[in-house]
Amino acid sequence: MGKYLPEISEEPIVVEVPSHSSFLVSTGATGTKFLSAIRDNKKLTGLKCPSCGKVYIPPRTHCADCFVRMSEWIDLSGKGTLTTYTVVRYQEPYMPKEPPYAYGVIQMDGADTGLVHMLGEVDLDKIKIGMRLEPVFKEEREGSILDIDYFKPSA
Amino acid sequence: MAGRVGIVAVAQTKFEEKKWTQHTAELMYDVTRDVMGQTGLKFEEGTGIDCTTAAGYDLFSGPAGAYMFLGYVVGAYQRQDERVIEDGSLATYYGAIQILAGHVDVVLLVAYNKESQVPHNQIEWGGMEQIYQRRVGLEFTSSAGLQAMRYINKYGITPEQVAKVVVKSRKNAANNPNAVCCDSLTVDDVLRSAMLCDPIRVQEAKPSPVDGACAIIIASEEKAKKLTDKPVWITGIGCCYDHHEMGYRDLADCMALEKSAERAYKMAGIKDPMKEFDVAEISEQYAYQELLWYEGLGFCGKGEGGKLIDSGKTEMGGELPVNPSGGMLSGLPTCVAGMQRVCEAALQLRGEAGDRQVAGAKKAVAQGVDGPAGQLQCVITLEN
Amino acid sequence: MGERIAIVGVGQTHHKSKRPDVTTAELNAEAIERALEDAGMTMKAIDHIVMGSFEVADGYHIPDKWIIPECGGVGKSGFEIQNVGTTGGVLACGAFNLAATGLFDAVLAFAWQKMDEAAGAFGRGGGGANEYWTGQFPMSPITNFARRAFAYMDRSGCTEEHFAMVRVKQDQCAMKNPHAQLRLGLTIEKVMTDAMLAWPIRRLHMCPTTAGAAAFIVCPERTVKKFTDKPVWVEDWYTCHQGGALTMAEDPTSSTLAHAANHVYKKRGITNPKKEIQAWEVYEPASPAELRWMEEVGICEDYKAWKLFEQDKVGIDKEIPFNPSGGVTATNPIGATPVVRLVEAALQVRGDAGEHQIPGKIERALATGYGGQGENVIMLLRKSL
Amino acid sequence: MSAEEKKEQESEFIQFRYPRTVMYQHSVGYQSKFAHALKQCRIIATKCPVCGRCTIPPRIVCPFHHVKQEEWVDQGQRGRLISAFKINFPMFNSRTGELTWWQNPIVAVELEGGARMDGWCEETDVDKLKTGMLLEAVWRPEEERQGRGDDIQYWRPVPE
Repeated sequence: MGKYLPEISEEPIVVEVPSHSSFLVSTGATGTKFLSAIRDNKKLTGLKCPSCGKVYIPPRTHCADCFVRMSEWIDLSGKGTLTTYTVVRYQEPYMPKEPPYAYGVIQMDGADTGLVHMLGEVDLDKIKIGMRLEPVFKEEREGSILDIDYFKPSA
Repeated sequence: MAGRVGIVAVAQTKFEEKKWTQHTAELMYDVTRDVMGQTGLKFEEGTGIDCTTAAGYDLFSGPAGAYMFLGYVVGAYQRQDERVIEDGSLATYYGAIQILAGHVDVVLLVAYNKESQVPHNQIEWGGMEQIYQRRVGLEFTSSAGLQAMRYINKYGITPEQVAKVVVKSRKNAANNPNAVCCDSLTVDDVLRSAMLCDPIRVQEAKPSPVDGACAIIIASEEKAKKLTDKPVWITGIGCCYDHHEMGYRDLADCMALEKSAERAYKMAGIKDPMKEFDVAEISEQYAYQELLWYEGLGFCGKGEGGKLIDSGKTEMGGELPVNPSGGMLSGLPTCVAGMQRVCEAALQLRGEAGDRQVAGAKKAVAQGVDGPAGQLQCVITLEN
Repeated sequence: MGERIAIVGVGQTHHKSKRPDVTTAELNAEAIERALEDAGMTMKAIDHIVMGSFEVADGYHIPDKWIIPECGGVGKSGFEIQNVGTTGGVLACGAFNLAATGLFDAVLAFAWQKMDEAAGAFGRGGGGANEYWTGQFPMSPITNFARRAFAYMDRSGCTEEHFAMVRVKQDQCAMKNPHAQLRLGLTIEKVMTDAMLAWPIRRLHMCPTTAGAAAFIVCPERTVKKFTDKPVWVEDWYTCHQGGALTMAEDPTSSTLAHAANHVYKKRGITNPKKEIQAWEVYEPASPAELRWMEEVGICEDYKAWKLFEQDKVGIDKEIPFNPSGGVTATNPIGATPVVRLVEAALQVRGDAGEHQIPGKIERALATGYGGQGENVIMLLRKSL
Repeated sequence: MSAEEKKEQESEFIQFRYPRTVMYQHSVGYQSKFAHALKQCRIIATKCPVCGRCTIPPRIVCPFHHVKQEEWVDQGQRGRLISAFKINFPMFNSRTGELTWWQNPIVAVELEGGARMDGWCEETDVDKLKTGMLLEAVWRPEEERQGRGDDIQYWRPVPE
């Protein structure tokens, strides 16, 4: 015992180890209500803070400024104005569309916040901040934010 | 502030694209040994290092509870040990808090990351809000794209101004032996590089992957004076969260950084950051962020970041050199970056920054960032 | 030392195995709402936040980022602390440190785990440093405690029945705690015939998977009076980690708990913990662990704790009030569990624990956090300073 | 569709899953020598120059003394059983993404060289395993050995 072993290689190696996981996400009562309205009625809704009056989309249970529970649902038209965008030109396995495609933050009419989504039916070079947008819904909807296929320029 | 907290030793590895011959533990060991050697401290409560505070992302390191299997390398064996799962600047922040609380006197801070071990975009995608943002495929890079577009459009920042940041960074990095990218570039070179995520070009993003680690030993005022002739004092600390959802905030403003800076400056008694600081080390993962962070740190007014880089005041030899080390654009791993900023600032104040030294630097500011589009900010002010 | 600090408000969710009605962020908001209400303050009074969960079990990378807006943290200082199962304990120490600096008026700490979303997280096995080595073995808390229990039986001479006694005592306590997840009305027979996971650990011996969150608010002395007339003073805190070195330990049943407890006792001049501490909330992930932990915190000699159960000395209104809330085998939202311990200990000190209140005056209470293969956190609370 | 997934879909609240496979590329670094040794059917461990403890998997420093461990020591092929347990339930295997049943008990073995390690045991009846019993390493055939922990197929109880 205690023998020194010079003959074993010390060449550094790199090992590949896959890690599989499958995590569940609960959308909760608030998320479910919002997503069901999209799925069932193609309707976008927001939540209004009883204290400061701010309307949130996507909705959340507590106002981020006042930390009070919100319960007043506001129907939104779904139309909005583009406040910023980006064009994704690299590819990753989790992307919902084939790049290049565009993300935009859409300031929703009747709400105080914007919604992040993809842009479609528009030339990637012709996207302009300030342009008016409206949602295009998928035919088959399952209760997900991806039930909105993308936002397109509205007439 | 109850007493002062002093930095008594700093160490960093050379930052490289892929340190494939070294285990994460080896990186941590190298920097730990280095700072322990500088101070002669051992892991002994009361007389040596009281506590370790690490910054590291478990999902970058591997399976469940990765740090649990790395802690012993930095002496966390049957001893006090804490870990923030944030950028390294927040580990520094928390280390200072522990000393100010009077609970410990000497803290070893370590930040480590081997980005090369995982597809980092995929991990960062898991850091997005789950129902609305992650679902549409948004992650940190595309979030930065949204912020950049909003910022340049709101304030009329030109592509040349953004490109100048990269040119400056690479030029400075040439003086930094630890940097990854130090090739000399022109504004045209940057603007000719491919688009990554409009309006961010490949050259305007932090090189990735990068591997490395850094360590700092901080101590209470009394102990710091005993441990070194050249203590660097932490005079102010501040951090702040912003909204996560891209649509909830005006991306062209950096409220979180403004508030962090306000908190740190108030503690340190800084009134005119541009005049009072001699050097700044900030965390710009993308070139546009350096301009935006100028504004947040109060180096210039809102929307004037572009003008500030044009003025040359933030170049080496200017009024307030920013990132003499080359910053994140010259190649730093996320998570390590914030602590490395503090290391660099401390080296400047000790006059040990070698070729990248800003002559006679007395006051410095370091800034760290974590989360998408600069959501969590941390500012640390230093003085020698 | 820095400023003296006190807990002014505590809150926790009603722990359940599944909470599909809330997102992880909303789950936290529930606990925070309760803590704020308990302290009689609003979110405006909070100026620093510290939070955490065992994120690999959640499957998120840096989840504080998207949880913070729901929890009122926008514009506030804060950061996330994480260290496997001790997360809640380490972040509680973080909150204590923050408050003790005197730089902040009120510090909010919260922790969570939504285990219903993390199916199979623990099969991930292995460790970062040893990825190509232990990854092949299905290591989990269950196997970890099977190993400990195996060695404990070997050394102490206790039998499986004693483990069942511990479990029944925990259940009796949990029955009185409205926040506990498992309230089963167990008998020794029921425990002894339950499914065997890994000898000698039966399913009922192991902590359940829980969706839950817990929060508390801690203030420096100068602001304490503003919020409460029943402060719970934090006497001391200490984290002690050993970095996955269980296989190296001479005694495989031991953890760092004895080391941590002795450190705090020495510092605080506690010579007879059994007498000087009147309430215990100790993180026992499996019922056999409770026996060993009782020895490690100094209630009795090594390998003798099972005799206390034989003599029926452990229980809410008995000689040794150990885990009056029902402990971790009744409720285990991993990252939040040490905070739940702290919350329960604080309620005991205040005398607000309701049905599971320990009779008599509680001057001191001890809460701990446990994680990984022997990481521990000690939190010592007092009624008066 | 598993019963579990069915239940998720029937919930009144919307839930969905993020299946994810991440490929980790771990640099083994200083532990590489240990892996190369396994391929040669040898078990080696790092040894602390201060306390003489041997560690498997190899550690860069001794946790107790925080000194660099540069000496490698052969641990032999036999060891004594410290603890054993059998897992009687399926566990999620992150390497395959599936629930897996393991038939063999896991044993902790103290090797002749002093280091301790985990391994599978050939004997599937846990009642027959006693602390202190002698075990011997049974190796996989050369073509199957990858320099990983399970190159040792299992530990076989051997008579004294």
